[in-house]
This record gives sequence, structure tokens and C-alpha cells, in this order.
Amino acid sequence: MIRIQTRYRRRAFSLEVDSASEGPVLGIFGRSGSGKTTLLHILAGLIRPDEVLLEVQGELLARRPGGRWSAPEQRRLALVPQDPLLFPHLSIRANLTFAPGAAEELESPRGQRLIEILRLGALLERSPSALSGGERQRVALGRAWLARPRMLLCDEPAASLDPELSREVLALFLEAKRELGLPMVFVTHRAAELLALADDCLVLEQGKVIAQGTPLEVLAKPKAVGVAQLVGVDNLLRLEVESHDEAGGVTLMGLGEGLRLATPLCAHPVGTSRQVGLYAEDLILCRERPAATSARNALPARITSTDPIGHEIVVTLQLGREQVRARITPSAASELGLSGGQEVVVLIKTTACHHLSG
Amino acid sequence: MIRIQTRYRRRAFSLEVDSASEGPVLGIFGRSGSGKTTLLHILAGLIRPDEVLLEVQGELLARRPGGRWSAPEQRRLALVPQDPLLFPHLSIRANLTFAPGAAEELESPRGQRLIEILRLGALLERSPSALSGGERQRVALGRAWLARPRMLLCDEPAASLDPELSREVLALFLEAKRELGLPMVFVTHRAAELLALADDCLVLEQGKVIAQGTPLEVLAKPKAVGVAQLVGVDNLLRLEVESHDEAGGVTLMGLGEGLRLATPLCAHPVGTSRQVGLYAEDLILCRERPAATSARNALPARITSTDPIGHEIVVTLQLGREQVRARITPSAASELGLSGGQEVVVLIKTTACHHLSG
Amino acid sequence: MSAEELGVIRLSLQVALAVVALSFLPGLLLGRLLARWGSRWRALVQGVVMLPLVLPPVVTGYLLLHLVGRSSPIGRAWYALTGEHIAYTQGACVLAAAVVGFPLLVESVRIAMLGVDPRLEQVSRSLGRGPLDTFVRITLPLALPGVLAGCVLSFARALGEFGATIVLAGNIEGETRQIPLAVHTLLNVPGSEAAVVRLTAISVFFSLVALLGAFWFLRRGERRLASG
Amino acid sequence: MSAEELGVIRLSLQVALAVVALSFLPGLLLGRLLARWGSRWRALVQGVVMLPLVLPPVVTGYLLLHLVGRSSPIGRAWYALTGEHIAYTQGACVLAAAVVGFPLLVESVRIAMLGVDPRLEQVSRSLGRGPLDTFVRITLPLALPGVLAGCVLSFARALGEFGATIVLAGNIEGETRQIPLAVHTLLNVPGSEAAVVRLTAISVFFSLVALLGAFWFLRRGERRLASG
Amino acid sequence: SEPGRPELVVFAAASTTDLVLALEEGFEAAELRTSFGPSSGLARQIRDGAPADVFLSAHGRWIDLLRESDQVHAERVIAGNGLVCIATPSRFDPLPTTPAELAARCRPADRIAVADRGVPAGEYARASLAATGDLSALEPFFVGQQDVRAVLRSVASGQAVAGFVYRTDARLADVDLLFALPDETHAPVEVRAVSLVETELAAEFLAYLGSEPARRILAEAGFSLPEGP
Ligand SMILES: Nc1ncnc2c1ncn2[C@@H]1O[C@H](COP(=O)(O)OP(=O)(O)OP(=O)(O)O)[C@@H](O)[C@H]1O
Ligand SMILES: Nc1ncnc2c1ncn2[C@@H]1O[C@H](COP(=O)(O)OP(=O)(O)OP(=O)(O)O)[C@@H](O)[C@H]1O
Ligand SMILES: [Mg+2]
Ligand SMILES: [Mg+2]
Repeated sequence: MIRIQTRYRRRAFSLEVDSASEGPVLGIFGRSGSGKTTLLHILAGLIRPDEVLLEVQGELLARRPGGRWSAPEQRRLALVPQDPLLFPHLSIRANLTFAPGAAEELESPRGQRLIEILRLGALLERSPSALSGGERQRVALGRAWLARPRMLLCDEPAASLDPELSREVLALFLEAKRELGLPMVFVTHRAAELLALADDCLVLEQGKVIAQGTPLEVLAKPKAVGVAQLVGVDNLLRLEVESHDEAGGVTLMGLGEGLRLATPLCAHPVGTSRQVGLYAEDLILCRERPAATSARNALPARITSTDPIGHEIVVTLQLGREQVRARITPSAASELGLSGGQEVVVLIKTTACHHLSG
Repeated sequence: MIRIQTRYRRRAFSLEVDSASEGPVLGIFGRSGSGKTTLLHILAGLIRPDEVLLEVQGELLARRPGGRWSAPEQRRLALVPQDPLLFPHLSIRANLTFAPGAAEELESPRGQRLIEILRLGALLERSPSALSGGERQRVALGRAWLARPRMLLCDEPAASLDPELSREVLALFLEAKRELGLPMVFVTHRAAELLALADDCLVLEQGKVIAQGTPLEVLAKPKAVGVAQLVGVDNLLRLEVESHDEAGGVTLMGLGEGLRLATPLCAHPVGTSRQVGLYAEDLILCRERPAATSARNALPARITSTDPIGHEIVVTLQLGREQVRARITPSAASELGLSGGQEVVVLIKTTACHHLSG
Repeated sequence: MSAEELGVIRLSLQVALAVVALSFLPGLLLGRLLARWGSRWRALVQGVVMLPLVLPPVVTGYLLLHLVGRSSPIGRAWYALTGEHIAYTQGACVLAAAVVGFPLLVESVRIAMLGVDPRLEQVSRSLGRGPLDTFVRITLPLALPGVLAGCVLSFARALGEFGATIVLAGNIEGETRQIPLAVHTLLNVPGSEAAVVRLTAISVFFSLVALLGAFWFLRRGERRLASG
Repeated sequence: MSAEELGVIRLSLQVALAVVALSFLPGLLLGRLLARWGSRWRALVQGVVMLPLVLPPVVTGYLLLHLVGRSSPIGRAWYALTGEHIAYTQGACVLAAAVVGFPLLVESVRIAMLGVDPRLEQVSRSLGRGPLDTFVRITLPLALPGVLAGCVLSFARALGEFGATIVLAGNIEGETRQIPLAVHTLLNVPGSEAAVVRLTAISVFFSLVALLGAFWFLRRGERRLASG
Repeated sequence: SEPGRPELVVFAAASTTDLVLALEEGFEAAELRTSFGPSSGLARQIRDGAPADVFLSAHGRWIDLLRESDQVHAERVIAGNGLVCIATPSRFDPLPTTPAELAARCRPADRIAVADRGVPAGEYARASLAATGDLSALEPFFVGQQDVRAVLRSVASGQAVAGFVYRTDARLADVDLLFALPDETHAPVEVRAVSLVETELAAEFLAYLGSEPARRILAEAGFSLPEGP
């Protein structure tokens, strides 16, 4: 459905993509500077590389060399840019109705719904300079949406939206996909968005595709360098509250196999289970239990695996019945002489354990 | 340590803040358009409201009425703006060394470390127009940082950074806080950043402070309208793989109490536990088990509580030993006649269950 | 004010308005071209455009006369075509003032267009608006303060133009005598200071009107935006 | 080329350079003021600045003569102070050309400054740079194309200025006779076309040099950036 | 202009502006359309085909140019003039009576206005002073002006202490008359009219310029008149 083939050089950076995806929604994932925006601009026709082939829903939009090239306005691939780039001399309403036909679209029930979801109703007569950052981003989204494009190109459309709004925007995308079959290429840094929305995804690293496939496939192979870094390897545990120690200011939570994690005192009733967040860098590994430590938690664990990822090493540990990950430097790893199956002691400060709601 | 008192009107919007926080780091949280950027601009001295009192580390920077006012350059509260706003005519190096004294700071080991963490080393001689969105944001951060300010004002410094980078930036902030005691006011939409970094936090809603206190306190009371919406109420479960049904294309995972969740087929070994993501809107509630349904999962659950939040209702359910949340419309709720303790059936499509890595 | 003076004023206004109307489109396009054009030829083109500014206006007048005068190829071709001469007519007034004021218009437009973010034009294209549409809806309105300033400058310059006009169009009563030429004539008539003051005051007045008109036009756009 | 002609050319260059040097700072500040100033008085100030453009240059010359001439209060005060008159001196050449070219400089600066994002100035302030520092480091470089264009325009205008100069400074050989005055004189002498062409070519040449110089200066800045 | 009334286009040297305007009143046969400018410029325009019927010049040289290109049909000397030196009122007391005395009485910063080279009045004045040997003493004080009337304004307003103008000009402003330049030291100062077309009107206008009413106007303005009509 979306076929992209291109090769483009720009000074130190070169982009090379060859991808064909079946589903209508293609997600692009990749660290900062990996070429995501560049790719979207090539698709939109704003950059004119020497080698490009672009086919959307069976329609050939560009083939070079080969002479076929359509101008941006002929492609009707509306862009939601990373900077919102609203037209500063036009009111929000005029921005939204900028594209040909957008005025009628805005008046339609679908358009009105969009305005409601994006919470733009009260802002229509304002000037773009009188909007907050998130409001601007929403207008850019609505503007592209109302252009009734052949396909939407979204560059991090939810980056500066609060979680609630970005969830609603996501729901909007989902609906558009289901009901309108609107094809989309979108850039995101959030795995959840990819999972929920994309039929296919593309992971870029320094201009090259390093992983490609359905989001589940791609995200389930986090060991592919880069993907793991992008997805994040922090720990989110659901633990049962075992007891409160009000004097000590801690709440003990069960890790299974008799192990307990001391966390900051909380009010959750004993017996209920709660999510606790732990940053991988807050876990300290030792070969033996240290004589004295300020860390309330010094827990025995077994190393399941060690994975060098980028410039650091991710150590996966079995801690009670939970699996947790720690991130350490290669030098620390070689000092400790870590290996799979080895028994270590994990130190965790009480304050490094964050109770999360939900 | 940071004392803020202000009252500012701008057309339809009015901001009213009265806050005093002890710790060096104040986090600001709030939905889009709630006044976060406006507040930072008041602190920076870029907006001059009629009523303002600002004290940082015992130093009075502004009191109006009362006549005390210092210009932005005297306050030395370096701003990391929401749009990076790099100086387009200056190279990245010149942008970074823009502030007085920043050139020496850049040469210092600390400055070099900063450049390394922000991955700006290779970009120093470039023009801002030749950077990606995330690269620009990093430069804006570095530029403020190297100004050796009295306090940093960060407006969503990690919004368009990938998870890995934003984790590193967070680590940087943490280190600055620990080692330099650098005070900061920062805006974020991510609860995790607040938890990790802020000593105090402030939740804004339509220009008013609706919650204030330590992040744990504030985030632990998600029922305060607004906060709940911001924190998000989606479900993230850690479940054990019980069996694979390759023919049916599903993997069954235990919810406890004999309940099983059918999820898309995955390759995780039986007995291991995995995270599964479930959007609250994907849960459908019924009073009785429907005769036939395409949803593979039709599970008995008990309503723990129902909370009207904003324009919808969040229903908390006990599902096996897990607590999950569903989001439904008020009309659906009244149709169902929901109440605490009631038994219902939850329908979940297999494809609505997302396996997450980690 | 005498009927003669009124005639002079009417002619001046006609000529100045015709100058703006005539140079607007070419000035706009050339200014835009020079703002975005990366080529090394740009400096040359800009130099040629700026010529009338450097040359003493009288010299510009003579150059134009050589170019379109009655004995020049262009002048003769024009005569063959229309049966009219260019030199020493109202058309010559317009031509002289247009050429002299053109650099001001072009430079104003060019500088204003430099300030327009090309990414806005890109977004407009991607939203389905072609290059012309984009120019009219995005580039032009964003450069409007400069474009209007350019028009006012060239209007004002046309009202004040003397040197090139007297050479190319002459100072013929009722035909090519505009305010500056009339002022020049009156300066040679002792005792006509009042008329000199009157005429210059009127020409200043009309420039101010043009200026205020431009302001009003800009404000209107801003106010429409700000009223939300 | 005769020694006399060389003298004329040198004087012209001196005067044009002095004009740019003299009007640069006031033009910069006024342009900036007019770009940011929201007041309704702005139109008035701008109108006054633009006056010399509308007025026939000869009239501008007479107004200046009234203002600083030998019998005016300013002229007499200046004479009492310095023992020199203003009218009919090189200083008068500079004054006349500066006044006539000033609107071009101011408008160019103003339009260029309109294109500078004020938020960049705010960020600069918050990073510890005071208003002057911010102006020099941010506003000025960003408006540079327009500021330079304004300088080139006023330089070129000074090279071409005739009307106001001959009234205020007269045509004194070796003292105030610049290229346009020499050209004017030569035009009254039949058979001196060659010298006219020579002198105007030279004045065009210097304007082109100024223009190319401005380009080179801008390019240098861009190239320094782009080389990374 | 009145409908139906024939028009006559008269190009006239700027120095004759007020004269032509005065003469215009007395000429009834046609509506005059005047065009004033420097003699040099007007002559060039006429040579290039400007639609002039009659040309009044203050200097014979430019008429010679037109004669070369065969454009002159009839010519008439209509008045004679002379050159005088004037000074700013009460600048000198007593008034200098010779060029040498004037030079001696000028302070270094003082200026003497004179029409530019190429402008007839300037050429006559310089030629005359050169013939009497006074040029070198006065020249350091010279400030060129674009025409005689500018000289007059400059002297009258005190910008220049003295200046050389036509005898007729000196009567138009409040200035002190110092001395006259001897007529024999320069070419005769004559206002000449030439007709450029062979029409009755042009001939009629030339005739009018020699008529009694016109002579009266000229005499009143201070011109010397050629031998009878
Ligand atoms: N110049 C302005 N004139 C009028 N109203 C404005 C102006 N700038 C912002 N606002 C309004 O003020 C409110 C607060 O804006 P602010 O930029 O502080 O929001 P924010 O909390 O930073 O939002 P976001 O997360 O979207 O950046 C918004 O409702 C916005 O529409
Ligand atoms: N105009 C340019 N000239 C040279 N290099 C550029 C230019 N624009 C971007 N780059 C480089 O190209 C690479 C890809 O940039 P791109 O904007 O596509 O990244 P991105 O994936 O969108 O990153 P981000 O998530 O930070 O927005 C980056 O390394 C960037 O530095
Ligand atoms: Mg990008
Ligand atoms: Mg904001």
C-alpha cells in the first residue's frame, strides 16, 4: 500500500530506505537525528532526492531517475510538521481552512468532531501567536486533517501534548484508520502509539533501516541494537503491599520467594497490589553483600543475561519472582566479572522506588 | 527556596499562582494551555505582570507592586524555551557559548561532559537550520546550561527526544541537582520525570494551582480532577504466560483466580511473565455475558469504584488478582446502572492486548 | 489655488499612481527572485536594478531618452505601432518616475521577502496550494509591510521626481508639468514663494496620505487577527 | 582622465562614505524604533523621515539652507562655535546627501527588523545579555541583509545626489563639486559627452563595488556557518 | 484651456520664465503652452524632436546647435541685457565699486555666487572678469549655482555675500547693486526667439515679440531693446 524507496545524501548524513508496507499506517521510529523528518519531507515532495520511488495506494507519486515527479500540492500528502509552522498572519480558523475544500470539511459533522477533540473551539478567532505550544501543535494537526489528504504525514504529532490529549489524539487516529481507512505515516517516540496504531513500522538509525515489520515483531526483538535503546528497559513492577513500618517511614512490598522491597511509606492497604517504578540506573550490583550501606534494600538476585547495548550493558536479573533490569557501564561490568547464572546482590535505595498510580 | 506569587491577566486567560517550595527543583505539570509557559516567562522576567513576587534562594528578584524588578539578564534564570529558538545566524558552537562566560564553561570538563551526553560533539560547527528537531532541543538545553544560571527554567526539555535520550537528559538533571544543587523549574508531561527529579510540584489547570506538594503526594491523589487525567489511567499488567494456542493464534496469560487473558500469539516461554498493555477505552463492560461475541475474552469482574473524571467515567475493576481500569461514557454508565461491588463481564479483544517488552 | 495648479496636482497624482500600478507586479516578482535566488548573477541583476539610484537623475533621463527617444529603435517601433511618441508625453513622465523609483520598490520587497520563513511555503504546498496560490496566500501577506513600504516609497519618489522627468518628458504645461517641475518653474519667478510652499505642502500631504493608507491597511489585517 | 576629474571622483567617494558613516547609527536606531514601536505617533515620525523622498531635492536643499544657512540661528551658532559656515562647504555636501538618502536607510532597516523574531531577543536576555548586547549580537546580525542594503542604497543615493547639494553646497570646484554636479556642468557644455559617460560610469562602478562588498560580507557570514 | 483656441508650444530658458509669463498675457492669438528648463536641455530636447513651436534662448550657442540640424525657420533678437554684480543688502559699507575691491573686502569664508559653467550668465561673467584680469582674485570665492535666479536667491538671503546676475534680475530682489560688467568684455547678452515650425501662429508670436506691447513689457523689466520693429 505504501512503497518507499529512496537514497539521499546531505553532507555528512545519508538516508537510504527501501520499504513496502501493506497496512495503511506506517510508523517510523528512531532516535533523534536518525532521518525521520528527512524521510517525511521526501515523501511530501519538499526534498527532491536523485533516487526516489514513492507509491501510495497503487498510485505512483514519484520515480527518479525515471522522470516521474509530482509537486507537493499534487501529492495531497498533508504534513503535520515537527514545529507546528502555523501561518502567523492567519487566524486559527483561517489556518484550519487553509487547504482547498477545508472550509466545508470544517463545517461538516466530522470536522466539528475534530475541533471538539482537539479542543480548538474557543481558539478559532485567535492569532497563532496567542496560543500555547500544545495548542499550536493541535492546530497543525487539524489543519492537515481538514485538507482531506490522500495520506497524512505526521511528525511527532503528540510530542508536546499532555498524556490525556495525546491519548485522545491517538483515539482520533485509530478512528480515522478504522472508519476512513486514512493512510498515514507517522513519527513517534512512544512504543504505545506504535502498538496501537501502526500496521507496519520502520526503525531508522543514522539514515538506515535497522528493523522493519509489524510493531509487535519489531518491539519484541529489543535486542536489535537501537530498538532496545528506543523502547527503554526500565522496570515497572506490580507488587503486593506486605506491611507498613511507620516509624521507619517505609512500606515493604513482596517480591516473591520471601524477598521484600522497602519503598517509601504509602497509604495503600496491606494486601493490595501497586505499581512501583524503578529506573534501571538506580540498581547497583555487588558481588557480595556490603558490610554497611545506606540502601535499605540489599537483595540477592541471579543474573539471567547481560546484553551490551550501545555504550552500556543491560543486566537482566531474577529478583524473587520478578525480572528486573539494571544498566551499568562496561568497565563496571568487567570489574565485577559478570556472567549469566551468577549470584549478585542488588542495592536499591528506598527513595529510588517510586509508587505509581494505576 | 523558590517563592512565586503572581497574578496575571491576558485576555480570556488569567494566571494565579501562590507557591513556596523548599527543594531546589520545582516541577510544573498541567494540561496544554494551562499556563505553564506563561508562568516560566513571568519567572524569567519576559512578561511583566502587575502583581508578582519572586524569590529564589533567598534573593528577591521581583516584587510588584513594590517597585522591585530585575531585568531578565540580571536574574540569570536561563530559559530553555518550548520552541528551541536557536539563534539562526550563529553556529551551534556560538549558540552554546552565547551567554557570558559560557565559552570557558564549554571548555571545562563539565562542559565537555554535557556536550557528550547531549551528543552535540559532531554538530558544533553546523548551522541550526541543519539540525533535526531533537538536536535543536538539545542545543537549547546546552545553551541554557552553559550560561551557569542561578536557576534553570526548562519548558518541556525532553518533549521531542527519544526515550533513551530523555532518560540521559534526566540523569543529567539529577546529577546537576545532586552535585551542583542547581535549582530548576521545569515543565513536563511525564510523571516519571516528576517523580525522579522534582522536590515539589505544582499542577496548573486553567491558570490556577489545583494541586501542590511533593510529586508523590500529588500523583498519589489522582482522583483530584485533572491530575488523574494527566497521569493517565491505562492498564499495564505483568502476567504469566500459561499456554500457547498456535492454531488459534493466541497466547493465554494468567490473571489469577483461574482467569485467563487471550492475547496475540507470542514466543515467550510458558512460565515467564510479561507486560501486557491495555488501553482503558478498549475494555467493554456488560451486565451479563453476551450470547456470542468476537471478543475472545469475556471475563467476570467486580467493580471496585467508579469515578467521574472530566467528561467520562473511569471504572476500576477487580479482574482476577489484577486491578484494571475502563473508561466509558456517562450515558453508558447510567444505562448499565453501574455501582461499586457489582459484578460485570468485561469484553476485551485479543488484538487490544499489546505485549510489551521489558 | 489656480486651475493651472490644480491641473499640475492632478497630473502628479495620476503619474504617481500609474507608476505604482505599473511597477508593482514587476517589482514584486523581481524582489522575490532576488530574495531567493542563490546564483552569483544575482548581484549583477541587483546592480542593474539599482542603477537609477546611483545615476544623477538627469543622466538616467538621458539614458532613457537614448533608449526610447524619437530617434531610437524602440521609440520608432513604438511610433510605428501606436502612432504616438514616448518622449515628452505623460507616458514619459510615468516611465521616468517608474524607473527612478523602481530600485526602492524592489529593495523593499526583497528585504521583506528575506524575512519570510520558506518552510511556511513548503507547508502550504503540502496542504495542496500550488506555487502561485502559496505566493498570494502566504509569501505576499507575510511580506506585506515591506511591500507596502516599497509602494509608498516609489509613490513618494514619483511625486518628488524632477531630474529624469525634465529630460525625458520635458516641462510642458498641461502635459508633463508635475509638482516638482512647477516648483522649479516657480522658483524662477520672484514673488511666487506662496505657490511653491502650497505645491510642496500638497505633495507632502499626499505622501502622508499614502503612508497612513498603508498603515491603515496593515492595521486592519492585524486587528482582524487580534479581535479574537 | 584629468586631475580635475580625479579630484571630483575622490570627493564624491569621500562624501558618500561620510554619509553612510554618519547616518548609519541614527538610521539603525530609528529603523529599529519604527519597527517595534506600536504608538500612533509612529506614522508621523515615519512621515517626517520620509519627507526628503517626496520633496523635490531642490526644495529639500532650500529647507536645509533655511535651517542651517548663514543667516539661520543654527548656522550662526555653528559659525560662532567653529568659525566655519555650513552652507557651501564639504560638510554641506554630506548633510544634503545624508538627508536625502536617510529615508532609504531607515526604511530598509525598518523592514529588515520587522522580520526578526522578538522571541530570540527574549531568549538572549534570559541568557544574561543586556539590551545593547542583545541588539548587537542578535537583532543586528539577523537584520543584516536589510541593514547593508540600506547602507548601499544611501551610498548610491549620495553618489547620485544633485538637487539638494547644489542648493546647499553649491558647485565649488575642488570643494563641493562631486560627480553629479560635474556631470550637470558638462551637460551644459556641448561636446563633452565623453566626460559625462566617463564620470557616470565611474559612479556606477563604485555603487556596484559597494553592492558586491555587501554581498561578500553577507556571504562570508553564511559561508562561515555553512562550512561546518 | 479654452476649447477651440489654438495652442502654441513655447520652450523658454529658465532665466526668461517671468518674462515669458508676462508676455503671455498680451498674446491673444493662441493659448501658450510653456516649457521652461535650462537652454542646453531644451535645445537637446528640440533636437530630439520635442514638440516645440518656438524657442527662447538666453544664449546664441544653443540656437547654433539647432541651426546645424536645420530646425530653425526664423529668428529674432527680442531684447538685450547686461551683467551686474550684486551684494547682500548692508553687507558692505561703503559698497565696493570694482571687482578688485570686492575681492579685497571679502573674508575667506565668504562666497560669491555665480552661475555654473555652461550656464550663459556664468560664461559671460567669467569671460568678462577674465578679460579685465579680475578672475583670479575672485575665483577662490566662487560658488556655482544652477542658474541666475539661484544666484539671486543666494545673495538676497545672505548665503553668498555677492553674485553676478543679469541687470534685469537685480531689480527683482532687495540687493545692493555694486557695479556692472562692461558689455564689450563678453559676447552680447541677447534673448533670442526662433520659430521651429513654419506655421502662421509661430510667425505671429515672433512678430508679437517685436510689437509695441511686448516692447513695453520688456522695457519695464529693464531690458534694452533692439532697433524698432
Ligand atoms: N499572546 C497570548 N495572548 C492571549 N492568550 C494567550 C497568549 N499566549 C498564550 N495564551 C493563552 O494562555 C493560556 C496559557 O498559555 P501557555 O502557553 O502558558 O500554556 P502551556 O501551559 O504552556 O500549554 P502547552 O502545554 O500547550 O505549551 C492558553 O490558554 C493560551 O491560549
Ligand atoms: N539542512 C541540513 N543540512 C545538513 N544536515 C541536516 C540538515 N537537516 C538535518 N540534517 C541532519 O540530518 C540528520 C537527519 O535529520 P532529521 O531531521 O531527519 O532527523 P529526525 O530523525 O527527524 O530527528 P528528530 O527526532 O531529532 O527530529 C540529522 O543528523 C541532522 O543533523
Ligand atoms: Mg525530526
Ligand atoms: Mg507551553
